Amino acid sequence: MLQYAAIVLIMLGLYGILTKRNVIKIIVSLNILEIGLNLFIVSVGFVDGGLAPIFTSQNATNDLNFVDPLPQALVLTAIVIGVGTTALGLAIAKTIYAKYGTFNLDEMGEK
Amino acid sequence: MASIELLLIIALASGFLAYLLGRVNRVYGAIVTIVSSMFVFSSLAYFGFTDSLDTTVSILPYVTFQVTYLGMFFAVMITFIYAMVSFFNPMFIKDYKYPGAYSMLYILSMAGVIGVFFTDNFMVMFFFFEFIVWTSMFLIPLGHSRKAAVSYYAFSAVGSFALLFAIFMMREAAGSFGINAGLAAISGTNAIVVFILLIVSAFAKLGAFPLHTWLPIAHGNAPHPFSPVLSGALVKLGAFVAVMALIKITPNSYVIVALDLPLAQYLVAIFAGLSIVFGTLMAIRQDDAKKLLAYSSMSHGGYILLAFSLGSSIGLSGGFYHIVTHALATGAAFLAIAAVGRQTGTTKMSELGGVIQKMPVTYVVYLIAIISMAGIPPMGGFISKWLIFQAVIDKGLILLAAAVFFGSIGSFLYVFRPLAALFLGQEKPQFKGILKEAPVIMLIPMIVLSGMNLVTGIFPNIFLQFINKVIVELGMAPVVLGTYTIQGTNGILDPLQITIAFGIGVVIAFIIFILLKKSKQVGLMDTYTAGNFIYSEELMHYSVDFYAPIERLYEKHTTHVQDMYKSLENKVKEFGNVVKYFFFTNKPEITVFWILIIIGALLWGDLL
Amino acid sequence: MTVINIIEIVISILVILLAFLAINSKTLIKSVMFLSGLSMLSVLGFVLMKAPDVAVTEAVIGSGLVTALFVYTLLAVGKRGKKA
Amino acid sequence: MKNFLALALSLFIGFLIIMSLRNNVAFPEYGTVNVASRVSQAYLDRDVTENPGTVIFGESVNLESGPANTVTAIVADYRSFDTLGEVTVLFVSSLGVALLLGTKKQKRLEVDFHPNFMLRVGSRALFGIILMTGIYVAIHGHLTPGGGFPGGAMIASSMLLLYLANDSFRAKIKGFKILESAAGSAYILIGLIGLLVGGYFLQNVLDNGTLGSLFSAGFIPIIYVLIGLKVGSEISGVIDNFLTEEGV
Amino acid sequence: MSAILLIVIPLLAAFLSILVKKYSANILLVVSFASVVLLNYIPLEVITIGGFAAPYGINLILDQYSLIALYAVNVLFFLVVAINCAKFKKLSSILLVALAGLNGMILTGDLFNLFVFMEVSGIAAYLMTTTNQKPLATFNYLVQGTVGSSLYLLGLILLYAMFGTLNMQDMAFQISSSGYHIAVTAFPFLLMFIGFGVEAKLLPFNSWVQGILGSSNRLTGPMIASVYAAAIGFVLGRLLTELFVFEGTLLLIVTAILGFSIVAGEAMAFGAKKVREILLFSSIAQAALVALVFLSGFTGLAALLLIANTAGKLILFLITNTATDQLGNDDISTLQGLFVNNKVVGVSFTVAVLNVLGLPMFFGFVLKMNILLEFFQTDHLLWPAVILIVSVVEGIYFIRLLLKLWFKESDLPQVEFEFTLKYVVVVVAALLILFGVYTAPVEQAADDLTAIQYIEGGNL
Repeated sequence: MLQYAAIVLIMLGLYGILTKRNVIKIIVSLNILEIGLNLFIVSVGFVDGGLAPIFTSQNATNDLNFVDPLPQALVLTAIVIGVGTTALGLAIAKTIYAKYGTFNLDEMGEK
Repeated sequence: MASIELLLIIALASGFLAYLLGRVNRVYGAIVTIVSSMFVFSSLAYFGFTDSLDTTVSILPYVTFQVTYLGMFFAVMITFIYAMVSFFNPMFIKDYKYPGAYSMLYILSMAGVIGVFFTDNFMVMFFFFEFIVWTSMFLIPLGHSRKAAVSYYAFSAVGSFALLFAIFMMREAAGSFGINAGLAAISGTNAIVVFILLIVSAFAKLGAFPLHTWLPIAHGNAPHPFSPVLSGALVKLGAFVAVMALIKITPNSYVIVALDLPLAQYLVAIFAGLSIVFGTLMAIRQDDAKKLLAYSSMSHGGYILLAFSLGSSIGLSGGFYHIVTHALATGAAFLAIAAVGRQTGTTKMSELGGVIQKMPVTYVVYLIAIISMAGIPPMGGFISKWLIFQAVIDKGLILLAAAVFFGSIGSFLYVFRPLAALFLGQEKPQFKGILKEAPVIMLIPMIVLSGMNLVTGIFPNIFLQFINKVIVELGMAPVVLGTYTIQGTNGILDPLQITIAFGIGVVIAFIIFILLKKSKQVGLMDTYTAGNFIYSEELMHYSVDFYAPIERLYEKHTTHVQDMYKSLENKVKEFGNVVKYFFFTNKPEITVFWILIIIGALLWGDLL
Repeated sequence: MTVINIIEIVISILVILLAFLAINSKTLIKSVMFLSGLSMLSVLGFVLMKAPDVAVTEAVIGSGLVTALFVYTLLAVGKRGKKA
Repeated sequence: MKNFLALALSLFIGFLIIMSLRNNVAFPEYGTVNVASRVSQAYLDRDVTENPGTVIFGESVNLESGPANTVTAIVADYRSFDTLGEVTVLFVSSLGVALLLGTKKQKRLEVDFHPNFMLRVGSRALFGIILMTGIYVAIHGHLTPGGGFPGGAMIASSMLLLYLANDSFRAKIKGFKILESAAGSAYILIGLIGLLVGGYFLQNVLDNGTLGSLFSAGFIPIIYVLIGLKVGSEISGVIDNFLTEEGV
Repeated sequence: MSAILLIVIPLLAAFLSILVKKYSANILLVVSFASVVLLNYIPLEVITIGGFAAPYGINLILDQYSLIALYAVNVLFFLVVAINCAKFKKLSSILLVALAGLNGMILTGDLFNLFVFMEVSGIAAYLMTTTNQKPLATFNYLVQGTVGSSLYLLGLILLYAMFGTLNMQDMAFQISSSGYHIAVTAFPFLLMFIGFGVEAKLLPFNSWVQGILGSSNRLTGPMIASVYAAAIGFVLGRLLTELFVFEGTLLLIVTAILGFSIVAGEAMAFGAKKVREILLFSSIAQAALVALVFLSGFTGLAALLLIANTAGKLILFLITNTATDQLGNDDISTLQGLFVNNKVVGVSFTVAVLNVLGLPMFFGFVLKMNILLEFFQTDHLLWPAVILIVSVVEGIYFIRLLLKLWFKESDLPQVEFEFTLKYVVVVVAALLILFGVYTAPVEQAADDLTAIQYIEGGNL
């Protein structure tokens, strides 16, 4: 179920970029897309009844049914990269605002 | 023995030498063009006709050579034109924006000619073919118009790429780029495609209908000394391609029994006929003498194509001979006009008149050239046209014969016009006193070419014997030649007799002219009109709109083909703009939208 | 249908709802708040899918930091907007 | 209307994607993944370069990768190169934010919000706690969930609190820069040590100790602390850039 | 010497350069030159990182193909930097990161690692384009780039879910040995292709190009159109030859996209009135052509074509953007007559154009002929026809442009080209002629590249 929700999130993110004319809204949509993507990636490694992939004193051996750790590692990377792009996007949004006085793409008179 | 490779390398090297010397003094560069082209022409001609051209290759990679009569025919003739025209270069070089580049490109394009005609490899041939295109392309804008170069390139590119496609198809059939192997190997449907492609290429190069629109633009606007090269020499590359297509490839097309002619050839012949008619009609309308000659080139290109398409020995030899005579005639005519253009600064007929007073030699050269072009004895043009008539009538192509006759009469009409408008008539006041005969260096090639025009008309067999070798090489029976006579299909032509008869006629006319001379030379102002004396040198003599009534018949229909290309160009532009509108805005949504659509298309296709 | 499944379904629906609201809300600040909420919910999702590392990271970075950056952008701009 | 059509289109494509994934025989259904068929199993078993037998928490000694947290083992050991790239992304984006927003600014952003007494005192108190938590998370990344990135982000949050607590506070950006540069360089140097000593870039050449103990993963805690410091200083720099503006 | 240094040294230099801002430009210059030098000393090998062999760890693959790619990218990068580093001091660290990212992208044999490096170089590119002073275009680029790389990641994850590996070669092996119908990978492959398509300027996904390149300056124009295009092209080529298997609907869609890109790109360039627009639209068509040649399996030729095109674009964009920076806009009418007083630059520009057109004596001709030959030999008659027809269109607008730039009577634009720039463009142009005349090494290289057995990357 969460997997499907993730795909819907991705599509909603694309829908946001497709329809919104506001710079901030577009960045929000990008974030939604990324969250959806992250959820999807993690969901790809999920095993029913699996354990979090950390050896502890309770879950002490590798014979146990762990979930796939690799997608989680990838998501960690993806999240950080997402933050990088978001921060950059917002910085650009600020310069756009400084130049045009608005966030709305339709109100900017650029050719 | 002379190595072709060595010649090619010398030509290339002298090109760069010309550039360097041209940097020092622009005239030096132009002189290099004379030396180099004369050298190349004379060694080609000398060693070629003594059968001692060496084809070994030791330095150039991939290049291989062979000597064929066909190739030598074209190469010698074209380099001859190059050599003749090069005498004009020193006098014109100072007008060019980039003189060094002019000299270099002039020689390089000639080097390309050697490469095209002496190779046995299609790829090498194409290489030099394109090489000629881009070197000559940069020569044209040194004249009047940049647009001319663009349109020249566009049509040349169509021609080259059609040729290239055909080359690759033949390579697939033969397994190698060998010219003979390729032409022999092609068969079936592929042969039809290759045939069409080669014909398109030939049409584009020759400027035959409907791929002719570049001719007047390019010839009309090229630098004065380069127009004769274009029209007399480079255009003939198309004839070379046409020979390959029409003679060497026999597409399996339906043969029209009544005419004993395959449909493919017949279609080419029809287009050739259209070129003759159209070129003639358009030439009649032109005001610029160079454009006029350009359209006449188109019409003569039609003659050549028509001759080749008939597939008979007489036709072939007529076509080949017409290549020679037309090159000589158009070269001389263009040079004469170039001389006028240099001395007066214009080639527009409406702005000129009475040049004969100051440039009599140029006038005679032009006169001889137009007589040849119009196909009147005793010039070469008469012989070649006679051969072509023979071939056409032999096949019983009535309509085409009509076109040929029309072209012949028409060409008399149009070449007479510049004669009257440029040379005869009233001298224009603005040129009075400053107009002089062209310098000697320019007269030399003009006189040589005129002499050749006469020689081709009087002793055609010198040339036809060589052409017979070419024809035999192409696998046809040679034309029967006497010492001075040519055996046609329904008659024997004796050019010498004709010349003698003609000469006698001229002599008689001259005697009458001298004896019965009643008129005396009067000054321009020494007359009166409507009872008044004339005080100013206004234009009294109008020789511009000769054929206005004829022109009026078709003046609305002269631009259809140009319009077609123009609208094609606009369609491409429109398409580009539509795409731009749909895909390029400064908004990310476009990309996302198309991504969604494409994903949808894939998944939809997979689900169904 | 276990409890986990029901929680999953609820989270899924909520996540989609929040995403829709974040995209379509009238004011930007609301949009950012919905995004933050969406991020928090996704943390829950990560936990359910046994990805504690991701959950921690998303909670701190995705939900906390990104929201802060959005808010500061809007703050800086809102002030200027008043001035103008 | 356009809005609705776009929504319908994207949801429809989403539906298509879901359907095609359901129909896809190769794509495992949610929750039925066979981890053993993937490379991940080797990370869990720690048997990429050697065969340690059964991995047991608190007993296995000197495994090829020491962290008890397998995700950390992947992030900082098996696929440490990715993490280097990830650090670089953050580095370059913080540089970019500084480039875009921090050209010639001197002062804090003026907002209609002033911290009251509670906030001031509370933030200062929390600052220390959060900073400590962040460092703890970073250091224990190989044992517990978390690690360098959330740890660094927590460090940055503690700085953020300072900004909130005092509306004229400016952190020492230059210090951040040095920290950032040093941490990044140190990360690469560790990698190069691996190259020189072990023959592979980023190879873990220290002993790994017992699975589950604090000093058990060779370079990994060090790397995670470095990442924590780097991320912390970078994000603090970004926050500073967002919270300041041109002016005196 | 290990290829890892090509990534690590620029990265280390980037981290250190923020401390010594004063010398950052010099560091950049030295490091980018060092990379070029270093390339001569690294052996061909598969580099395992962290001691974990592929597919478990990340590996870098340095074979003939990536070596050529690295040469192209590093040399082009160095040239661009050498001309610009003094003027764009502020970007030094970012450029260093970009170099590391591009090298990493080319070298890596791991699909996720590729994503990371794609983002590294992508973000560096977004930042570079902020110097165009068109934040909106940069924003557009950023959004599209992010969407593209997200889609790439999604496709990658789908593949991982199916085949359980991230290593490129292992993935290809798993796919071919899995026995599944090829249709299962169609969707992920399409997603990855789209992800790269955004960066590689393939048509429906590239609306950022006009904003970025259409207003580019001397750094960003050559950088994006030449250096980045080369790197992305090479990576896309590797994916197309080594991993992607396009069949059925997917093949149809991809070829339709590429064909449309070629035709529409040339048509748009034909209608364009600004010099940079002509260049950027033609580079769209060229990028698609390169991808098409890769897709058809002529790896070596495609690689060389990519080099020829990007080297040409380097010259074109450098000259155009230098002139535009000084004259204020890039309408053809403004730049008309540019070369009358700048003949050296003009000749180089002309050589680059003729090279792109594939006229004889130039590198492009050899490649074009060989590509057409390959198409004919595999019985694809459609593509040569398309290529030749668009070549006519391409020729017309380029020749028109050239003549405008060469001929003008009076009122000539005054543009100063400094010595470094002249030197660079002349050298590159000379190389284009050299390889057009001396074709033996080119054909040898093409054969080598097509025939190479990729070094065994994994232990599976």
